[in-house]
Amino acid sequence: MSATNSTILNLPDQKTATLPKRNYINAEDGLLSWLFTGDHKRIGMLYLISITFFFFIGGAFAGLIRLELLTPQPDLVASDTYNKLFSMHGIIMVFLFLVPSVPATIGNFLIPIMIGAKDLAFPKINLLSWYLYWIGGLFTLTAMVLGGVDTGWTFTTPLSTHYLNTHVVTAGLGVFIIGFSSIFTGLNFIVTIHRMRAPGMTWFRMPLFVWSNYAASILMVLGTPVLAITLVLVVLERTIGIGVFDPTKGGDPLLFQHLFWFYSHPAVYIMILPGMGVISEVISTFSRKRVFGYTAVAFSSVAIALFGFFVWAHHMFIMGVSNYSALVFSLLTMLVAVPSAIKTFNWAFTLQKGSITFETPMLYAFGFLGLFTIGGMTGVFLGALGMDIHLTETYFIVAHFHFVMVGGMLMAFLAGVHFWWPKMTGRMYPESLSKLAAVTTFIGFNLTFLPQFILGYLGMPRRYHSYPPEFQVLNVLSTAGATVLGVGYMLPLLYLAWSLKYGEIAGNNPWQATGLEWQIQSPPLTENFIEVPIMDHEAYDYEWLAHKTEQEVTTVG
Amino acid sequence: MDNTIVATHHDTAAEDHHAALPQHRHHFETPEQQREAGTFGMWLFLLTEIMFFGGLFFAYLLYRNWYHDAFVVASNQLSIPLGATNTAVLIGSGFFMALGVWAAEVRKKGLLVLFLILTTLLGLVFLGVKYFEYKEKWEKHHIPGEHFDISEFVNPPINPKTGRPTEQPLPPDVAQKTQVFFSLYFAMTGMHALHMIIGIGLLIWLIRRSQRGDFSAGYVAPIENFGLYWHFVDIVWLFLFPLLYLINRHPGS
Amino acid sequence: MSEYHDPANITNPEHGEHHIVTPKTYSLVFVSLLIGTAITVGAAYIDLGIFNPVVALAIACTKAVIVILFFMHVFFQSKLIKMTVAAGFFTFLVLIIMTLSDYMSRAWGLW
Amino acid sequence: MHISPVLWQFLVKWLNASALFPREASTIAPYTDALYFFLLLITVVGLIVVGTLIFGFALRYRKERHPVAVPIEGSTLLEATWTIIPLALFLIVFVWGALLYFRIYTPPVNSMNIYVVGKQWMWKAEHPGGQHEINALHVPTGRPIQLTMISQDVFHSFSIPDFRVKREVIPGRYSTVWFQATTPGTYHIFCTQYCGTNHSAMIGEVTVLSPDDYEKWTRESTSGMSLAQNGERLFASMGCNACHSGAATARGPNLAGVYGSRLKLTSGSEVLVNEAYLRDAILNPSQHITAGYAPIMPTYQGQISEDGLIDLVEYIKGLQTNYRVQQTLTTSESNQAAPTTPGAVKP
Repeated sequence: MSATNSTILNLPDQKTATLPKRNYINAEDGLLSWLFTGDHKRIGMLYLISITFFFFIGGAFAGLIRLELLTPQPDLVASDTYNKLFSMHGIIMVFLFLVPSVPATIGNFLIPIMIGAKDLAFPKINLLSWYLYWIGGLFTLTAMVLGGVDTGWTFTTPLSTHYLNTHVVTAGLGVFIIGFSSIFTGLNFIVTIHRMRAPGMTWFRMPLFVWSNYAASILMVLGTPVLAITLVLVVLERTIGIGVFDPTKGGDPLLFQHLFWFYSHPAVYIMILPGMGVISEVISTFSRKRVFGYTAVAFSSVAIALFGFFVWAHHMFIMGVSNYSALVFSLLTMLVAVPSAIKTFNWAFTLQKGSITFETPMLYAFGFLGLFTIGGMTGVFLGALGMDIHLTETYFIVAHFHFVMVGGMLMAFLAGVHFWWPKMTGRMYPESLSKLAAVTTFIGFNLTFLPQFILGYLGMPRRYHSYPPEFQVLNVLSTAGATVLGVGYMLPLLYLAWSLKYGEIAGNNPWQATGLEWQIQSPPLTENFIEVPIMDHEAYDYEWLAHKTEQEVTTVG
Repeated sequence: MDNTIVATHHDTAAEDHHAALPQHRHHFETPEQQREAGTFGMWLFLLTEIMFFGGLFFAYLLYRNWYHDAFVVASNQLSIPLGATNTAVLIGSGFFMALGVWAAEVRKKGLLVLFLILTTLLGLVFLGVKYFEYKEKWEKHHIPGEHFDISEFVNPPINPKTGRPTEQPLPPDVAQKTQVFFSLYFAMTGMHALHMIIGIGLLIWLIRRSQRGDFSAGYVAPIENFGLYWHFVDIVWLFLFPLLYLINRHPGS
Repeated sequence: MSEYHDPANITNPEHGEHHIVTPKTYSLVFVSLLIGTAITVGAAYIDLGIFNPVVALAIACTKAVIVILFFMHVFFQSKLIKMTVAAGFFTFLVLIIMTLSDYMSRAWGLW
Repeated sequence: MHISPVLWQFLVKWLNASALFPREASTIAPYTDALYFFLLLITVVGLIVVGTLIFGFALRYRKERHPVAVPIEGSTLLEATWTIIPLALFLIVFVWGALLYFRIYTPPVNSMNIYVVGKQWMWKAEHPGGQHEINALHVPTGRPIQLTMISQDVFHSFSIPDFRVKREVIPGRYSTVWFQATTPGTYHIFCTQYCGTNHSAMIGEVTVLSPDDYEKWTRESTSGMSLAQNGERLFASMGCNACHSGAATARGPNLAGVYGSRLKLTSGSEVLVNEAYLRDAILNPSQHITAGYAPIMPTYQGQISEDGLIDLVEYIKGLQTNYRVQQTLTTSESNQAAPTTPGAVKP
């Protein structure tokens, strides 16, 4: 594919091009060299494979859920099986896919390169976090194989502590361990970003992807331990019967909700912030422009992280928190929505007077903008106290967080994977097939989740195995959409695997992007840079890039 | 590969006053950078520990206010001499740990090993005392769960000297809430003890490495960072002691 | 635009001088901590009304601050470390205050 | 394309039977819907604005038409615009939502109280007249109905979508919600908080009747004993009347007219006596000692079911004079029907 007018894709001559002889992939051979690697890029790839594995397990559960909901009657699976399906879907997707999705894969791979470092600050801890991820994952899988767990991903007490006979302890310990994996990833990022920046790489020269991961890392480090202690208390309550959350012993079950959501609300920002970083990179690159209002976008990430800690009780408006407290939390929720609105408009205005091309990552980014706008605005519905009463615990909320998490984060993740695929593997994915996948995903997604908003306003409760027949039409639409969505997700898996061997050689900088990662070979060397880079220009400086390319041409030619 | 950006720079690190250490990792430019990164990372880890115990402390704060009477009586079951001794033991352990860091800084191998061993011993003493405290609770059926027994709070034993109950008897509904206190007591001290056990495991590993002389040649980061962890565990206890043992020890109110 | 190379961020406010604390300082801290413990125990036996927990917590906080500043060297550390420590306690306060805002203003309950 | 008539008919019927918007069957529903439409409006407008910007820019500045990008750093004015306008809109939404919240969760004083007990996996409604219903609720139109709800086991959530009301049903604590139905008919009750295996079977139907039909239903379905009457029996059989006899020398405080009053407790605080207080005072008496009385009342935790507690609360609520309390006391003494409750103090 040569550079035509409608693309900025700039690949080397395929006849002569080869992958670099020495790179991080072939630096050492053998499975052990991967399992004991300290290289952030290899760990990123290990994570990528792992989360893909869990994504498809979680996705299979989602498929079964949608299949069951095709008819109003409980006919495909029994009630307890259905409950296990959505619980495992939630636990796997939230803790094993969404939380590590962008930070642990793309972030792991790119943050050191983007700031000009040779590796993360603590390579061994980075590897440890991958192992913790798998230990936690295996606990979760064990719980699944032994018969599943049916608490829902929220582990609500006293249901989870006293009224269920499933493998709550195993799954709880799994999530506990995965939590530490996420803590270590966040910790590593923060130290790296503070301590390992290349000369000249000031805070405001960092790519926005680094900023957003930094904000997410703060949330990981400060929020996750609260989840950990909460799960410890749940496990202790189940096993030896202490009474911290047990109303019959004098405990307050709402305390569990407070502590759980103290983590789990910031967790949604852990999930979405890195995705926002990806979108900033992609939109800038394909409109050949610096992100509109770089500082505002950077600070809005930090603002989201900060405010993210003050709004958790909006998950509990109808649960009997005090009215006054509900007021405060609702107000703060409205405030936290503003930085997201700022980001959206800044991205839109980045396009202004750009020179826009429509490669696959850009299509995903457009999808993200649309879906995230809907997801964000429906969040305002739920943050408004009186509206929340009718909408919460219905399919409206299901649709809302799928718009943000799947429509937002997964779109961003796929945008990022496509965008950096040439950097990670040195090869291009097939362009037309991937565009087809992007469009399929977008259509399938909307078909799946838009009907759920209507269902939610009709009052269909979430986590329902059977439902009144008048809701069937919308559910059928939703299931049909899920089928399309499933195809949309299978396609990248197949063609990306194909491209590993048969994809075109990408060269160093196929997108003509400005980030440091694009100035080195692809796939990169194990040590990333031959010599320590010196950052002597602002982020997203396309004039600098043009100037540099010109110089190269003159020196080489 | 294009090198315009990766312009050459002169590595001044080699001339730094620190000699190159074998423990220096290649991806750090200077040992100083490595050391600061390590300290910073350790502090971030301690932040997670603050929040980890933070959840427990909040639960304690809430229930102490709800069930103050039950908390007072249940707290009086704990032994102040043992608690105070343990506090002193732990402070002593922390003191030797701090001295250990100093010994490593001034590269005195013998002193370092000695101080680390003292730290470990005091840590073990703490756990030993804790064991006897737990054992007493076990015998009195004060461990929350199925076997929890409130009879001692409803009908306190009579003090043979005065002929009066040793403790204000509690109505049964209040006495039941002592279980919340003991739940928190075991959760908090249990988590603390778990941290101590992990710490002692690490200490033994550090002692062996110190004997090899790993930390008496200028590379002290593991000792220093472990010291941070050990002091943090001390700090948790500094709060646990007054909160759990000393709620209301003045008779007559 | 900084042209020179500053590998350890020496000119950076995040950088702190390396400082070796002497055994003398440690001993002072050790003794003051023991004294603090004694005062805590003593104060618990005096009826100060609602000030009992206040005094106990104040002493505990003082002791914790001493440990953090000297045993844990924060006194001699860079601004970054000081900020980090502060951030931890800040988040802890957020947890406490925001959750209490619910419990304290509930019509239900024992408050 | 040919579609078989059978299939066609099925499709038409199926689509006709399906719902797209919930019915507005309570006085609150229009208020909720108004906010909903306002929010929908700003969402759609916001989406159109963002969409127009993206597609407009994408078409106008695509590479074919605009080969060289013009660098723009940003614009404080524009950024301020899209900070302030969303913020203002969100604040309007906040105020509106808060007003609605207080409307939904503040029952009018003259509302009729019905108790609801949730347990895995059924709803039990108890009318003051003693009518009990499982997974069903009959209410009249035109009267505010307050539901006082409690769970026996885990969190449940009582939701009637067509009324736009929902509230968590919490173990160990009363929660309330109210509505005033406007249109006779039957509407869904859902448990919306995941509560275990048969969560989706914890459903029911609320039947709204005209006031006349409701009267008729009340008469026909009464069990003969009102809640208060049940409570009175329980009050006597548990021996409550022994202390709470209302006599000047009684060891327990006088309960007549206590509901709705403000009590001074030994702890010095003053509390409003409502359902929640009464329930709590039965279960945790020592923490609710009325000033001037000794803490001698035993706890009734684990001895009275939630239904029994509701009966007692309802009885104490309606207690205006102690005449009948003393009457039952004499009867129970003469009949030697000693209270069998452990710990209950015999006179």
